[in-house]
Amino acid sequence: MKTAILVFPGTNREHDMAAAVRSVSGKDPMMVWHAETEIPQADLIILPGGFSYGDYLRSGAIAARSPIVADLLEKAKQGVRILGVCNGFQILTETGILPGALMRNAGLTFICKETKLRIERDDTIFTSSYKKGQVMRCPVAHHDGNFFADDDTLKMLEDDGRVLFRYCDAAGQATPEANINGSRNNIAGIMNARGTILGMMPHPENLIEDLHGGLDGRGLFESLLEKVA
Amino acid sequence: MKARVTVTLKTGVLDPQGKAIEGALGALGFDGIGSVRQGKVIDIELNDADKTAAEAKLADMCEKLLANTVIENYHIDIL
Amino acid sequence: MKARVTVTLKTGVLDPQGKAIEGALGALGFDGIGSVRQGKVIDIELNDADKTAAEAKLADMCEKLLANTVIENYHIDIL
Amino acid sequence: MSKNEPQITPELIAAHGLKPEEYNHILELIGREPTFTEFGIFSAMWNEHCSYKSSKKWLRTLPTKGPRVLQGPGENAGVVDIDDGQAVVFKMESHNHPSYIEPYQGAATGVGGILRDVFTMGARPIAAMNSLRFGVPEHERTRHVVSGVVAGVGGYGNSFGVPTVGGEVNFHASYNGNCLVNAFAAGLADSDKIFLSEAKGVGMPVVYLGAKTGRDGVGGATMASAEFDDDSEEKRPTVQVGDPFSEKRLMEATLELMKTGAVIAIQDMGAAGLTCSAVEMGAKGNLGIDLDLDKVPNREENMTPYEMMLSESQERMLMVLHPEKREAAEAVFRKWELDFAECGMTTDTLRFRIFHQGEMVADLPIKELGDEAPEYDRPWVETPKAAKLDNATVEAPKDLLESLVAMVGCKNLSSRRWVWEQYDTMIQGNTKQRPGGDAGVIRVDGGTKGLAFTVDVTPRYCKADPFEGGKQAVAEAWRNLNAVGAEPLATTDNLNFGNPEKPEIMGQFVGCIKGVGAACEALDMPIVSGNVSLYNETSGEAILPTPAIGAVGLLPDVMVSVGNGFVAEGDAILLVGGHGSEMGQSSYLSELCGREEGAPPPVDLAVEKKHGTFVREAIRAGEINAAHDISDGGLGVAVAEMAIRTGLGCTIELPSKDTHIAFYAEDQARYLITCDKDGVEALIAKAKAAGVPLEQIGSVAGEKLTVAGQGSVDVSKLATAHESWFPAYMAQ
Ligand SMILES: Nc1ncnc2c1ncn2[C@@H]1O[C@H](COP(=O)(O)OP(=O)(O)O)[C@@H](O)[C@H]1O
Ligand SMILES: [Mg+2]
Repeated sequence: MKTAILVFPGTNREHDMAAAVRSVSGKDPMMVWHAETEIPQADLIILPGGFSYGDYLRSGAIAARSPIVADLLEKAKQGVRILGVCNGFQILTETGILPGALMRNAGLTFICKETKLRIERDDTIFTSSYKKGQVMRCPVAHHDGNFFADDDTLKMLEDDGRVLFRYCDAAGQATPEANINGSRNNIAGIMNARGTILGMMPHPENLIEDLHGGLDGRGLFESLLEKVA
Repeated sequence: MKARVTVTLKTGVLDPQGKAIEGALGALGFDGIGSVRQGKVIDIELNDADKTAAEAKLADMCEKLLANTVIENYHIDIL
Repeated sequence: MKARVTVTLKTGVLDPQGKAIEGALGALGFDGIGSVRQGKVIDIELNDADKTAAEAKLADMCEKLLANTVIENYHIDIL
Repeated sequence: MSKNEPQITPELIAAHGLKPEEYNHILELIGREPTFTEFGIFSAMWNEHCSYKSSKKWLRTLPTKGPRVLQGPGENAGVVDIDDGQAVVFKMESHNHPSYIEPYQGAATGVGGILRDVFTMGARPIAAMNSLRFGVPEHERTRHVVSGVVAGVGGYGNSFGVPTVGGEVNFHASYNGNCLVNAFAAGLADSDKIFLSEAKGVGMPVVYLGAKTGRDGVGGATMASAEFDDDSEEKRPTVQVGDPFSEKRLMEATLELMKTGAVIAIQDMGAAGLTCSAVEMGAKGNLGIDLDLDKVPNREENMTPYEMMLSESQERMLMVLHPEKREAAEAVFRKWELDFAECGMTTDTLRFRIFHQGEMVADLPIKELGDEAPEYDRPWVETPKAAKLDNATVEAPKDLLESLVAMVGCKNLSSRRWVWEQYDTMIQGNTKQRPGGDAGVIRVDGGTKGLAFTVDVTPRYCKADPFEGGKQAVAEAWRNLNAVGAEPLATTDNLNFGNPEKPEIMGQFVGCIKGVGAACEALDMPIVSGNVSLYNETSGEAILPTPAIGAVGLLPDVMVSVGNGFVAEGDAILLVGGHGSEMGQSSYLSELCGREEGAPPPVDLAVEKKHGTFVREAIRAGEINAAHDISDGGLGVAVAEMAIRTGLGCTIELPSKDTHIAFYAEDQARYLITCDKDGVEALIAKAKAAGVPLEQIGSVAGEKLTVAGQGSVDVSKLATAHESWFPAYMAQ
């Protein structure tokens, strides 16, 4: 099982992500610099969080035009598993690999706190360690996490069961109060039609050991690393 | 040559910043304000001489980078 | 009445966003690009009828909220 | 010399913050009239900020040495040994004035500056804190300043990628026209790979790295001189804009470069950027420096030598490099898309010489620029001692529990969640205790050790009694570290005061320093770095004396620590240090009675040490489940906070006479701790043996906070009051 983590100038959660991969799989991921033109052969490609290019212009916009992205698009087409977290999700939408856009949080401020997510499906390579309907704890840390898609796209995402995570309250209700950033339909994470690519705003990699006060994030890595192994 | 690219949100796309400004203006006592929408301007200096060529180039820049056409429109002015 | 407020950085104020865009355009192969500066536009609907009054009101809004006059200039257009 | 340079007039001298006698000293030193560039260089080197001319004499009295101190004050940051060949590198710095003018950028660049100080030493930043003081909520500018400063601190730190693990926020009328923004950063380094600013070797290249130079910050000193520049004011922005993206790359490039062995000396460009950094590197190494300004990467056109030497553009570094590694060094910087320009050389002349367009525009003795800077023994008067408050004048509240709701929901004691949720508190994946605890705790990456961080000061106390207040700031930091099980190691200070030319203000400064020094000495927490910010006044009104103390502690095992919330039903609640009676300058008095009166609680450092050590050892022995120091708001607020943290209630018993005094007194050296009810006896016996007063005052139970004989209140009601103030205020 090989994992590649893409690093752009301004990426800053690559170490958190590498630690999560290492902790769950026991193997070190490869770190791939954005200026490379090819991603080494990997079973899983991760786009970690951060502020690539300062998030200037739009979050993820400039990174999405990096040299490495041509190969990312190719690998996506081939069906290589891809996980984009936070800035990684923003980059995936900016490249068009995933639909929609991540806009400024409705409250306008950066938000770093623990949230609750409802697992919408447990039959995907990303969520098989969880149970459908389960409420997981998961931290967020972002300024632009307000998921937007037009009505048609939104309907398509919902109809096709491509929403995997939704912000919810302790009882699992996707209420407006639980919707920390104003995302449409409380969406926190979506996948592509083939079910090989996931983009999500929250940071499961920051809740994977006792030090963090919980292990809820591990399930995502366990699902993935087991499925792609 | 100087150009100004104006990028605005498409109708129907929610605009948290515009909404916040709207609210803040109201709180400051400004009344009679309808909707507020926020966009970007990007001022670019080009050393092209030909206006049409420059416009084409700018449109290309917008499509490739400056605007996210999923949510934004753009408009080009050569100044 | 519709108005557009354009807010730009004063000359000499560092514009990291503009610089990053400049770099990205270069990396995308666009050449002949001088400086790039980024600003904001704020589109406001007003139900004033009088243009002069509206302009004064908008200037007041800029001073109080829309522009950070320590580092930004603003410009008002009634559309 | 250039003809269109302005005449150095008395007005220009004053506008540059120099006194006529200081200017005369310059004339004597160089034996001629300085060029305008030279004049600018002197003004930068000799201003209060760079020269510490009012404070130096007193700073020397602080204890700065200890077995763990690898580097004390004098470098970009202090360095403290944390065993296993590792060191923690930290410092605190103010950005008060810029943050009042332009809150977002002022605060952002303040954070940028302190992060740069840390990685300049070769350390990767691992934690940040911020100590903020604002005017009263009712003041027209306060909300704007709060929102801008908090967004700016977050905007920079979040993007850079360092977790913010603690801080403080206070409101007081004395900060109405003068907010305080003190930023702390700590980094991790190998203790044998610390980089310093002392240049070595003649003929070594001096290299400029990072972002380009603009006119940022140049206008400040010279705005008053109209003849200086006939362009519009717009050309001279005095506000620096931060670029965390550049800084992040600058850090990665700098740390990468250090690994190549190319770096002989390094100095970041902070205030008076190129001037201070070059002079410092040369003077420390007993070397001269030649700079060729034509090589300096400029962002703007037609910059004058004066402007380049005084620019405060951010995200820049100056280094002296090994010539044979120059190319490797350049490659690193190019990779990170940063400027790299060889712009000078070390010499054996001991002169600081600046060249511009073929002309020598400055030629100054480099040592004297620093060494001959004025140093003042400013007159000071001791602050008259406030009389001890007569507790008979402190009325009991109508309902003790209702008053507690008001206390935990007031501007200065309410939750700061609105603030710290805008900061990334968990990036790097090592955060054990986020803000909200007594101290922030992080794991030292890759191991089991932990580091704890806190920043504290109670300015009201300092005003009433600078000496006791200074001691108390250190004592509170000490308590916060012990309360999470950390052994306090060392401190950094940020001394914020008014105009030192006023003997009363200077008296506050001297008193606080003496207090801080005494406490650091007694508690073995040497000061390894710091910053002084004077002239914090508006229209003659000074801020409260505010010597903020940042402190760092060590945990051998990061998992052997406790939080400050109740853990389990039935746990016993014990009071360390006995019941109190000190109401002078207390929060109860100021927040609920509107009185800032009396003497502050005295600090007995020996007792402080004994109690803190007891709590720390009990945590390490696994004997207690939670700990919280008693500070602002006394026992009452401390117990409420412990309940609010986890939603568990409690019943406590207090002395029946003057219950409100026992509830709100702010006597020092006290903690609340909880333990299994079976553990009480052993713990009390142990405390007795150690000479530490320890008594059980209640138990964790239910969902209400009950004070026997006084009634009870729902913890949820306390929590709502506690969490509501800030968001409600900011939403207005
Ligand atoms: N500006 C801030 N940034 C981050 N954390 C903060 C800030 N202000 C307060 N906090 C956190 O809120 C909690 C309460 O603050 P405070 O009452 O000052 O703590 P203490 O009394 O223990 O020193 C602490 O955990 C502190 O670190
Ligand atoms: Mg505390």
